[in-house]
Amino acid sequence: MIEAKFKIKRDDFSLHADLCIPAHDVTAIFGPSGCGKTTLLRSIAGLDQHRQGYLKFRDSNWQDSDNFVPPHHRPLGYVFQEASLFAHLNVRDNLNYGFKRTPQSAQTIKLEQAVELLGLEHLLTRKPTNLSGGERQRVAIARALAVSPQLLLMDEPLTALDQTSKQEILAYLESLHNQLDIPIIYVSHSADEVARLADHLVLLEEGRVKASGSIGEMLTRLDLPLAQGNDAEALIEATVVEHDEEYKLTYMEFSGGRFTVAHKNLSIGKTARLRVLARDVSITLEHQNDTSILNIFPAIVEEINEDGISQVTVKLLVGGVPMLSRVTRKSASVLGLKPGKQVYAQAKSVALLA
Amino acid sequence: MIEAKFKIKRDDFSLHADLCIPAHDVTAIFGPSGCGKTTLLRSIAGLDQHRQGYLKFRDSNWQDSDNFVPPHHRPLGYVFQEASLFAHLNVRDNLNYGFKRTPQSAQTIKLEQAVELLGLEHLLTRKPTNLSGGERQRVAIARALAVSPQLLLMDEPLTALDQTSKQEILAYLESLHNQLDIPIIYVSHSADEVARLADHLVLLEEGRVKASGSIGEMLTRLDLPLAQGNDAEALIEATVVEHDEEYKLTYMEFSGGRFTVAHKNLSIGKTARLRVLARDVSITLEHQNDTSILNIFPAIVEEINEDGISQVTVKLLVGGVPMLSRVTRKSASVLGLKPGKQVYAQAKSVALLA
Amino acid sequence: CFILPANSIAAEILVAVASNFKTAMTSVARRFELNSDHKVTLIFGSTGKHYAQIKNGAPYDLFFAADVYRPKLLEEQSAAITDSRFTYALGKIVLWSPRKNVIEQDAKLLEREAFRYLSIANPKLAPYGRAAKEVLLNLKLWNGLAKKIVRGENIGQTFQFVKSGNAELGFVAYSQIKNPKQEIEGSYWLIPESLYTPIEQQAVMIKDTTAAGEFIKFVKSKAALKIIRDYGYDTP
Amino acid sequence: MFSQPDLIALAITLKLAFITTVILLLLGTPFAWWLSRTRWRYKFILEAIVALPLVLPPTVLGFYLLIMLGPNGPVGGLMDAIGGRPLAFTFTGLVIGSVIYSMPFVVQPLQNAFTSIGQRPLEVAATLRASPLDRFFTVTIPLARQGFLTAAVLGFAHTLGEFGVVLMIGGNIPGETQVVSIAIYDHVESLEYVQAHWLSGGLLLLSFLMLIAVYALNRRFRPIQL
Amino acid sequence: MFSQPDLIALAITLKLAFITTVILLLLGTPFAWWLSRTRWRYKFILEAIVALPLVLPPTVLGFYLLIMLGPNGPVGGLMDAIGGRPLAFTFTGLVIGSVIYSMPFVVQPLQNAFTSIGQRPLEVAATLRASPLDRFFTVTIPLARQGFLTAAVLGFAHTLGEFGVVLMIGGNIPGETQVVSIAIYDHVESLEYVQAHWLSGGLLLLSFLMLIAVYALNRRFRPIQL
Ligand SMILES: Nc1ncnc2c1ncn2[C@@H]1O[C@H](COP(=O)(O)OP(=O)(O)OP(=O)(O)O)[C@@H](O)[C@H]1O
Ligand SMILES: Nc1ncnc2c1ncn2[C@@H]1O[C@H](COP(=O)(O)OP(=O)(O)OP(=O)(O)O)[C@@H](O)[C@H]1O
Ligand SMILES: [Mg+2]
Ligand SMILES: [Mg+2]
Repeated sequence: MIEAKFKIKRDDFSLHADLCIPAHDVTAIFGPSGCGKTTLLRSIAGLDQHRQGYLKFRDSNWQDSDNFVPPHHRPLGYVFQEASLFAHLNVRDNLNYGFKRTPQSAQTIKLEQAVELLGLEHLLTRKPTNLSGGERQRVAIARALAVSPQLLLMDEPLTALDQTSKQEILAYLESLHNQLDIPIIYVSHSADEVARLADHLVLLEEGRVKASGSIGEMLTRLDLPLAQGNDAEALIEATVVEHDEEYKLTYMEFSGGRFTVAHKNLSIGKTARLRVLARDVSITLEHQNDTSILNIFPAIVEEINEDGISQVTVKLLVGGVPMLSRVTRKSASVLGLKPGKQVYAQAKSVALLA
Repeated sequence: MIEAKFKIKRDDFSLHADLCIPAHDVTAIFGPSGCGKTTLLRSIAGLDQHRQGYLKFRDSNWQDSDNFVPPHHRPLGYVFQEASLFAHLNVRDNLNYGFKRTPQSAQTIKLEQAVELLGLEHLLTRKPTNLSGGERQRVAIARALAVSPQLLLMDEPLTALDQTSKQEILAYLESLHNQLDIPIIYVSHSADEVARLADHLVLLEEGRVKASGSIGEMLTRLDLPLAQGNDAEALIEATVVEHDEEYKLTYMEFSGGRFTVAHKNLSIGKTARLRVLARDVSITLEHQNDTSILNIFPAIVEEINEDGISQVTVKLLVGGVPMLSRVTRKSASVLGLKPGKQVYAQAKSVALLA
Repeated sequence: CFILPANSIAAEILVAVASNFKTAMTSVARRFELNSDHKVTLIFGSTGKHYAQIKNGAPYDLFFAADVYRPKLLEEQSAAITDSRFTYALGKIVLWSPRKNVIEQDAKLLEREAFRYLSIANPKLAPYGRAAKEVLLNLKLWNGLAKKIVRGENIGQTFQFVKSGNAELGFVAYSQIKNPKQEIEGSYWLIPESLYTPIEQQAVMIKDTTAAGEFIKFVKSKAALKIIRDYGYDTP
Repeated sequence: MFSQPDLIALAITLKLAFITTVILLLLGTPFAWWLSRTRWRYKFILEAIVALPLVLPPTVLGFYLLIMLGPNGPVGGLMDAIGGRPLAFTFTGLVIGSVIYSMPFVVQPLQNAFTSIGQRPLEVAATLRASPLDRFFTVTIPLARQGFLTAAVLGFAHTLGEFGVVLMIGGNIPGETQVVSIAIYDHVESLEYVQAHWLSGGLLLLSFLMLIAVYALNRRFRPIQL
Repeated sequence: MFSQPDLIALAITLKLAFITTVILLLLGTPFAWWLSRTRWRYKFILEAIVALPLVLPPTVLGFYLLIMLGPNGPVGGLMDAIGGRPLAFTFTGLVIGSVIYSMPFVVQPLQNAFTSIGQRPLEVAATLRASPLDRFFTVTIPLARQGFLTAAVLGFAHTLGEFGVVLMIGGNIPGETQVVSIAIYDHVESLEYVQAHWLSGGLLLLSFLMLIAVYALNRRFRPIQL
């Protein structure tokens, strides 16, 4: 567990964070601009010292009323919101700065691998001023990884990157997280990134924790802003049961049925996370054929949230697992949707997050 | 027209830009990290002076072999990739810096309005160091707008902002663009933002213009990376024909049929842009009923691009208008899709961009 | 001013004076001004500096040097009025310590070398230094004491070395310890004139003005000579 | 306590230090700016030359200035030719000497301050319609405030205490070129220790109060953090 | 051309300037660092005090140092009490005097350089496992390079030309405390202008070459742009 309690007062802002997050998960911090995400990360890193706080990482007390572990003794890696590279060092020396200071026995992350995966090989001798925005950001990520942290704090680390790089880096981070059991606290405004990476989600609002919980639960809670609007989504854990080598598909089962998704090289029996966007889920009364949609499940309407003027979010239970669907109010009315009604959920596209 | 020709050589990078973009449009510059987007914007602003170049903005020559209009005489606004606020001035004075230097007769943008729409009222007396990342970015946008530019250059201006703010700011920019006829050159990695805002798209790759054209055309060209991958989409111009006040819906017609979209307050007869994501479009052989999907159109398969291992992108013509659909290879095969085949396109969700 | 002497209008003269002669000259000038309508402005400094300045156009009317050499040089170079040179004072040196009962009336103390530092003025620059060196040479102590000698750039600094206690004793100008209004501090040995050639301080006229001439006349007067002697100098 | 000439010397000194500082800032600012921006290969030669006046003992520097400014020197000759008054032994001469001698204390801190601002704020200002001069006054100068403060303080204080150069080319003429440093020196030389202490103490106190005022004022504007 | 004593004086001068600069940097760096980071309300008082030695004419400052170092002064008394050798007229004494006199030229540029670095690079370094001392050496010092250069150049050059203080507390002992500035001064005073010219010229040339070397070397590391 990572337990954090901070009270920070500024002129017109105060942070009252009281958090308890799993020590082996990726935790996403989500919230509007200026809600205190950076402030929270800084406090966890120990950069804002003279503040009332309590912080425990796994078994170690990092901060309480009479104890303060200074930042350089906390085994963490921090990717700042701005790249903040050392202006006097070239890229290689920036990367080596922390690497050299990490005892060999503690080196779990291979610097060369990070450099390769972040596409930095050809930049190693450049000075930071001669890099593009995205290049700087990638160097900053590699630099934080080079200390082989036991906790990774990332403040909007991928904002300046294109989709392809983003996906690659996310995959790399995920593999690091899985292989090395490094918890990550990840600030992001991108629902994509959060869904992809996070197990746990903390919702901040004006310096207070509005909600905190596992990602699956948080995403489908109709009372939270996440389940409202166009980016609402559900995450469903499912087990790999079969691969279709011809069409390059993978079949995955969960309590509500069987998903067909794009092929991923996962061994049979493994569980992985599927992302189903609410706006990708349509509702029919009958099971339909001759459609390109492959993922069709019988479902029960659990709750309907009239959060938009023309659209509603429908929470469905598919074999007991929550799934969201966003349809027009007209459709909801035409189809006569109401809690308890039996329908079919058609998921147009499903992303396998692994 | 904005005509730009630049030749810039650096140690391991060279920009050979030869561009001609409409002077009344929003042009998006798209391309991977390090491809030269910022360099291009800087050259247009005249910040990198001693370079071989030619630049014409509407009727004025900004740069040629024997003429160089210095940046401060170019009527443009520039939002830098990093906020770059003046550290010695508070927010208000940052905003006023350019405002004061704009003759009253040239002031077309209301500073108070910008401040309000960007949510900066409560920050006016703060120093930039006491702002959060997103707050800084918003100030930078307002500051660039405060000079009432005739050309707006924006280098990834919304990266540090949450979805809600992003949408609001995009709407504001759009209204400025429409009302004041300010062309915008907009660098972004976000397909969302580009689709929302851009009329014209320039694709950069390693310092060269790979393609340039109207957004509708560019998005559905299967030979470009945009139509590949999960974010492929089509933009369709349609005309408002009716509003449904009860269900808060708007009906819009185009040559291929009638779209039902969430209600927007647009007058009948007005045209607007609809965004249809490829992954939201499913294909059926028969017209289906009892579905929550409202937008169903007869279509002809034009081309199939096998760009993924398990998925394919299908280019459909709906009344002659291109629309993309992304389906599994299995579905394509089961449904027997091939060029020329008559099918039905079901668009699960359609966004009205206005 | 009520009545002006027929032959002179009130004028101001600039007089460059060697620093060591400051107190005496101030007194002399003040007395002169009492009896005259002229105003005397005194400019103190090292003789070497004054020489360089005069050579480069300094607006001084009179130059009271600390030695004979520089006035003579100016005269030879026609930078001063020919034949205006005269000796206005003869300096005397003393071996001095600010503490009582330290200095004896002979050279025994110097011979015993029972001190860490002996302060003298730089023999190369200051006539008092030259005199001190002569004394030590005559006493055959110069070489033996070489390591113990600290040198002030001028006689004022030499005095400060001793006065501040950093050097226990030193050869200073008699005029520095003798003041008509005060008793002499500490103990001293007035060096016999047989041990050094007298320190002749000469003055020269740079600009031949009436006022300057009147001032020179006054300096040579009995009243002025008395003042000069009161401050520890001999007069010619 | 303070004699009339001492007070006059103090007034002259303050006037000299003030004028010198103003001139130093006026000359040093564009020069330091140029040094901080130029890509000229050989600018390091100029940087070295700026520091050179420091290397000579002030009196010796003063001696050479005296020769230059004197009627037989190049500058003096020039002044003569154009019918001007020679500069040695005048207040103007003092100002010239002090300016030359204190130049490095002004140029170097300013150059550092300008360099550390970087290009970006000026680029931003350019896109906000500010002309180069406008940028310089509204961006460069405020951002280099700390450097200006250091330059002004070092320049002013150094001129207050300046002595050798002034003694040489000023000629120590009361009411015209006798500054307080020389007055103190004279007191010390002529063993008027009490006056020397008073004058030194007064000068120190006055300077201390001025410096305190300057730094306290500076503190009110919070330092710019990066 | 150069007499034996002149050459010895030159050697002593270089030694003095070198040692003084090193000591100034060693003392000035932590002090300037502290000044740049502390939030102490009254630090402006200290900032003012640092600049004060400049205000007094060097000879007068030397005069007070002489009194302080003398057996009746506080420092001299202390030295006496602990059985040490008095410091006046020794090389050590010269070093002390020069250090005090040149302190502002070192502290101020360093303080400015440290201030303009800001907190961020140090915070980053902390998250990369660097201890405070480590950070100071590997981040602060390299980023403040320009400030160190200025501090060292001003400190060194000023000590070379320093004269008044050294004259006062040095006692002009050949081979021990006679530095080249005094030697030149002596030549000028005793009208040995030719030797004065040679020695001044030599000192200037030597300093010029050293400064050129320093600045050229500095140029090789490109200035850090922000
Ligand atoms: N000052 C510089 N000196 C040398 N090379 C530079 C400099 N600035 C940028 N580059 C290089 O030029 C190329 C283009 O840089 P530019 O900043 O235009 O990229 P970009 O398209 O804006 O990338 P990003 O999306 O990461 O911001 C990159 O390869 C970069 O490394
Ligand atoms: N140094 C500071 N002094 C005073 N207030 C500050 C300071 N830094 C940030 N703030 C304020 O504290 C609040 C929280 O800032 P923080 O940087 O933690 O926000 P954030 O959630 O990271 O926002 P963003 O997504 O925009 O980066 C904001 O209202 C901000 O204006
Ligand atoms: Mg933040
Ligand atoms: Mg860029």
